[in-house]
Amino acid sequence: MSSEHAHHHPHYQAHHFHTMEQQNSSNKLGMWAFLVQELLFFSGLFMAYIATRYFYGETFTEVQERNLLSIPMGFTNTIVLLTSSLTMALAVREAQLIPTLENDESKKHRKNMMVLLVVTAVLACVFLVIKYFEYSHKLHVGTLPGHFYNFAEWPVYKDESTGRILGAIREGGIIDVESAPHIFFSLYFVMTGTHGLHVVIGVGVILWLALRAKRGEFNQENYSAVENVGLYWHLVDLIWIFLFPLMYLVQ
Amino acid sequence: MSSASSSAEHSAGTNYLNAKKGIASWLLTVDHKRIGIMYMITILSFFLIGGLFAMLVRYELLDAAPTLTAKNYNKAFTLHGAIMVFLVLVPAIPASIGNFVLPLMLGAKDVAFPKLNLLSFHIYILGSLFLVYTLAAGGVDTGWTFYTPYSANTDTSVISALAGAFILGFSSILTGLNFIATIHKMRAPGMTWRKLPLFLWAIYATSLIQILATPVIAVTLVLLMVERGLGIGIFDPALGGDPVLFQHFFWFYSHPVVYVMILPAFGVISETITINSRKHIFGYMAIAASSVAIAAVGFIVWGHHMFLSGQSEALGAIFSFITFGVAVPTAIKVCSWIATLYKGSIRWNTVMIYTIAFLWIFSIGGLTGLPLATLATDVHLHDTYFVVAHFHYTMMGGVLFALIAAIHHWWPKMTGKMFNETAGRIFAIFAFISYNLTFIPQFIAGTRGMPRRYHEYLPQFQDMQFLSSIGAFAFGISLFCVLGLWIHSLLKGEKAPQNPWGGLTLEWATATPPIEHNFEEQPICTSGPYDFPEIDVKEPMAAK
Amino acid sequence: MGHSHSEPHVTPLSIYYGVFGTLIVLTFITVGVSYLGLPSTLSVIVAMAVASVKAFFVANWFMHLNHDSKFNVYLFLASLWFIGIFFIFTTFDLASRDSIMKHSGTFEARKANVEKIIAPKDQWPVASETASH
Amino acid sequence: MILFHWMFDAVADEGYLPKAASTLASGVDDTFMFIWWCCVVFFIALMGAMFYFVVAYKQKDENEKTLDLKGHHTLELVWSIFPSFLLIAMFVMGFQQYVRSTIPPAEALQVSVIGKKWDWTFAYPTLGTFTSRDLVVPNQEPVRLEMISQDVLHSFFVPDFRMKKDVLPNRYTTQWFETTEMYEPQEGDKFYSYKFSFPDAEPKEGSTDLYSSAGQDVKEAVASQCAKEKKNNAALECSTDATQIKVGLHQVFCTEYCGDSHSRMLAKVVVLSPVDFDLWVKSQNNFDPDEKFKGNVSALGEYYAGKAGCTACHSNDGAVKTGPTWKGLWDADRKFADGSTGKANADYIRESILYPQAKVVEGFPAGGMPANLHKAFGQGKEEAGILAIIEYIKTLQ
Repeated sequence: MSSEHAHHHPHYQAHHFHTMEQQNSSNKLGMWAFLVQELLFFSGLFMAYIATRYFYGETFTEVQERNLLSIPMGFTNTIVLLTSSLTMALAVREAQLIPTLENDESKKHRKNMMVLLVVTAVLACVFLVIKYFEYSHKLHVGTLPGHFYNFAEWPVYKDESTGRILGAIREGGIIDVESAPHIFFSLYFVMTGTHGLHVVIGVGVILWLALRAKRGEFNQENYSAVENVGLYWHLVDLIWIFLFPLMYLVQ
Repeated sequence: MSSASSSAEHSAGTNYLNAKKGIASWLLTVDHKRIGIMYMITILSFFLIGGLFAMLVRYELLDAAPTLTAKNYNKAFTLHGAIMVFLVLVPAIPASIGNFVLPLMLGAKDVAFPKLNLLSFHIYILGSLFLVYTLAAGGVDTGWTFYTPYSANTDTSVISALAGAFILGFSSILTGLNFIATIHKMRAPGMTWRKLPLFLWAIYATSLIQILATPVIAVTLVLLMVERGLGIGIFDPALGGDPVLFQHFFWFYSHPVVYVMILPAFGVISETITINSRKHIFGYMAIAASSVAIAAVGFIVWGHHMFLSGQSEALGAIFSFITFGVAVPTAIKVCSWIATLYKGSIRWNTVMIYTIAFLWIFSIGGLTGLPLATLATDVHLHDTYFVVAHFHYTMMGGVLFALIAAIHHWWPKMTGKMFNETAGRIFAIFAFISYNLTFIPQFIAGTRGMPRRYHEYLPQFQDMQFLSSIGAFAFGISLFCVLGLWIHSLLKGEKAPQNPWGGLTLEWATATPPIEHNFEEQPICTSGPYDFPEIDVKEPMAAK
Repeated sequence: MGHSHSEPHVTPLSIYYGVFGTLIVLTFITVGVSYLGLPSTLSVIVAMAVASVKAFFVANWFMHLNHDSKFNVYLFLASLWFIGIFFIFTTFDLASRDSIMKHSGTFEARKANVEKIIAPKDQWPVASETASH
Repeated sequence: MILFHWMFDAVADEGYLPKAASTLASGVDDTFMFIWWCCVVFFIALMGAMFYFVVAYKQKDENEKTLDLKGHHTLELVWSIFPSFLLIAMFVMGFQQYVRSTIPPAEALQVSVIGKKWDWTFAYPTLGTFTSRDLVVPNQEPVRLEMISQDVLHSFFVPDFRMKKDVLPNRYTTQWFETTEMYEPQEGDKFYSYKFSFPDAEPKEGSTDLYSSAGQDVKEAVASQCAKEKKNNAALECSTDATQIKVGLHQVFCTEYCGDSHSRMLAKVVVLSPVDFDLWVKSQNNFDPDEKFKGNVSALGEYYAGKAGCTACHSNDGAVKTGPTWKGLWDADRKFADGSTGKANADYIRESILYPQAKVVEGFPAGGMPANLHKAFGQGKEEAGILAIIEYIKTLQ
């Protein structure tokens, strides 16, 4: 990274970097540092999950028995997200193949990359649409977070005078303090909601990449934007890989 | 240390301050030096606001009988805490001094991501606006710790405060990852990790904590906001949540964050103590390593804030044991600094006085941590004024005196002006004495069992609280004197030479004030940061 | 630090498709297992094991950690390490809270709250409709 | 550094820590003093070296030579290893004391502590159905506290016993202590207030406001019970004169921030000799306020006001606490949060006791007052208690 041997500075190289290699590796390092904080952020949600599971383990089993979350929808979403991850990876690969000096080959690869990016964005939208159907169904039956939970088949007892929720109501009006569906659905909405938000942001940046590619940007020595968005997108996928079984599958 | 110094003179005309004109050229600059200056001004003004709340609190406690209403007092100490922690102490040294000095020390043109750097400043401003709004909206009375269930149910404007802290967290995260990338990728040729100035080692350790711990407080605050909004019942026992779980979430960040505050201070002291005793730092690797060690161990001691919170007694014992582990690297640092003075040529200038003051204050802060880390004695001292005094000695005293030392140290480089040495020394001593007068009585009051966050107290604590308040007012005045010193220097100060203290780190190798892109040509790092010419290398007793 | 014009390492397509295939298969496995109705803990262990394998595949090939600079790998592992600390210590607390002090159990107090409370009839659970989806 | 001198003095004459009044305290104090002196020694050593170097090696001329010293491994090892031994010693001492304080003796007397904004209530499930507003305990017998909060986090702190523990809303927490002596702080005591409440909360003459009297009510209860007992057992070792009854008094603080009146969430520990304690228990079990305050309804009302905890939030002297003061309340015009107005007549006061949220006075927090406080008056005494309180309020003009 020394500046002794002078060489041309391409327009996309920032003034404070000596070489593209330095710029790209810095960008990638910065992105990984960002992914680290993303992981730690989600770890809080997973810790909340562990704690709730520790206190109200029965509830999670009961949710499965009552089949309150649609496994088919969750499964489809998983497949969709994995596929989008593949297309994203392939898009990055295409970017890596674009030669620095413009020619037919560079155009070809850039076009492939754009297509793959758009496909990724579309798949992400499919994921969101399916999520929308899941949410609206829960809104309909009333399996909502905390105070708003009002699911008739599995009601919880609210103490009007103090606003406390004491536990689920069993047959004969017995109150079961160790059953807390309202907290389960708090977790469900907070975790999938946060993840969904990341998907929405992902769609945005991926389309932004496609736009830049259309403007003829990116080549094999200047593709760290694509690579970093790729990393981000894979992380979103990574989170879902854990979220899906924890929410939809385990007893 | 560098070959670039020759080039300093002929560019003396233009520098980063006068290169561009107009307010926009500041608010939209990507120049790390200007961003650092803007951070410093904002942080100092918020320190003023937080300080005013502190004065309000001390005024209330002058006398046992209440003058403010309970609610106003509770809001005062909450805002004092929240502003000081989230707006002042966390960004104090990394964002202001760090931003200005780090690339210069590395011999780089800028940080790795200049735009991101500006963005994190704007995020900081946005977050601070939320806290200002909280002020306008009647304040918040939860204490800066936001413990549930109180914070989930009180009728003050908690949400805006939480949102503010949440946003500020991201400012700190982005600064952290920016510095990590910069230190890894932008070091000048020849600057190996072993030639890295210790200030940068400290900033490096700090940045690691920032990206690893801050996201957890972010998610905690989000969950708490949702708790208030939807009543999700994860932290609120009324809905089946667990308040102790919240404390785990909170302290997993909020203990490491005290190292985000203090580690850069350590770094500053390592620089000022060597440069003013014209001597190589004692045990370079030990100090560098202990920074990283403190950062790492600091992550597994958070439970010592919760010995009495109803967490598992067994876990409390484990946390207590690990906590003592942090004492060792800290002791190593202090001993090494003092050993650095041995047979040096020590200047008695303003910066050095602040450095000595720091060592005194931090030693007290560190040592009083021991009875708090010990289970049985913490049972008695927890949540009393002993704790208040302890964390003011470490967090506030340590950080503030190091920050002032750093500002004086790099003042000529930042402004191109010198300040009045005599006045500087007098104010330094004034600040030091009044500071101790403020907090030593609190140790005594606390040991006698005065709980914290009391807006009125029993007669037997009267004398200690009175002394403390007097000290606090004096300390406030002394800080205004320091501010006056700086303003005077800006208006009347004589022009600063390129390298007033004879420093060897690269920031002294460029013009004063630095030019826009820091260096005329890429400096090459040839020797270590502390190989001062005065060192008599033929001296028989050498290293090891 | 290679030369500035060094071509990036391009992973062959076959590997991407191979990884993708594995991920899909593993997804089928984990869903399949959930229909076996394993006991609670076991089902969690299996699900997490499968998920971890999938995560490894994604991180190693899709995220190119296998050809990335060492420090990025360390960063990734460090994040996992600290998440581990967070989880282990906190869970240890949850699990060992009422082990020393009698009566500090999680539910006694809440049970005491609901003693003698009988929910009014109109709040009792209604008969389940057929499958909710 | 006069202050430091002062601190050492304080240590010398045992005033630096509060009185050690429980069996656990002495052990804790030893640990504390061990750590304290370690700190003092290290501090003096470090600062001494620092100041010596700073003075001895003050720069004399610009380019004087300095020692070429990059480090010294043995030295570094010494100051890394040596302190660790002391640290481990500290941990072990602290841990032993902590274990002792954590595991209560099986035979300990069980007392339930109920914390709520902003006062403490103590119940004696094994001795009867009565509750007390101060923690009355027998001397030199282990007492186990089972603590629960009704609203937010509180923390039960008795400095003289070196004990403290958070009080949670969703779980019982437990701590225990055993007193060593009966110590009643007197006026002029060096580090103690003989007052157990705030300067503006002085008890009125002959007040039965349990909140601020220095155990007076307990002494009276014991004395009167003693008189009763002596009738059929003259040999009983007890005094019928309240002033002759010896008690120990210790301050209780709340140390977990819990809102507006956090600093007023105080109580006392009243230590009685085992004999007197039994008498007190008897007096509480068959305590009949109607008999005690025969013919003085307003005094009865004041008693109920203390028992139900009204006085924690409503002053009787015009001071504004969490709730409106009762001074001059009777028949006054009230302005409510919803803009409506009304007169403070009997109906209004009764409604405010039964349904506090029905009419909230302007400028005071809604939901600040718990409902059904009249239950505290005792079975079948609710209405009588309300009437008594109304009479009491009438007298506060």
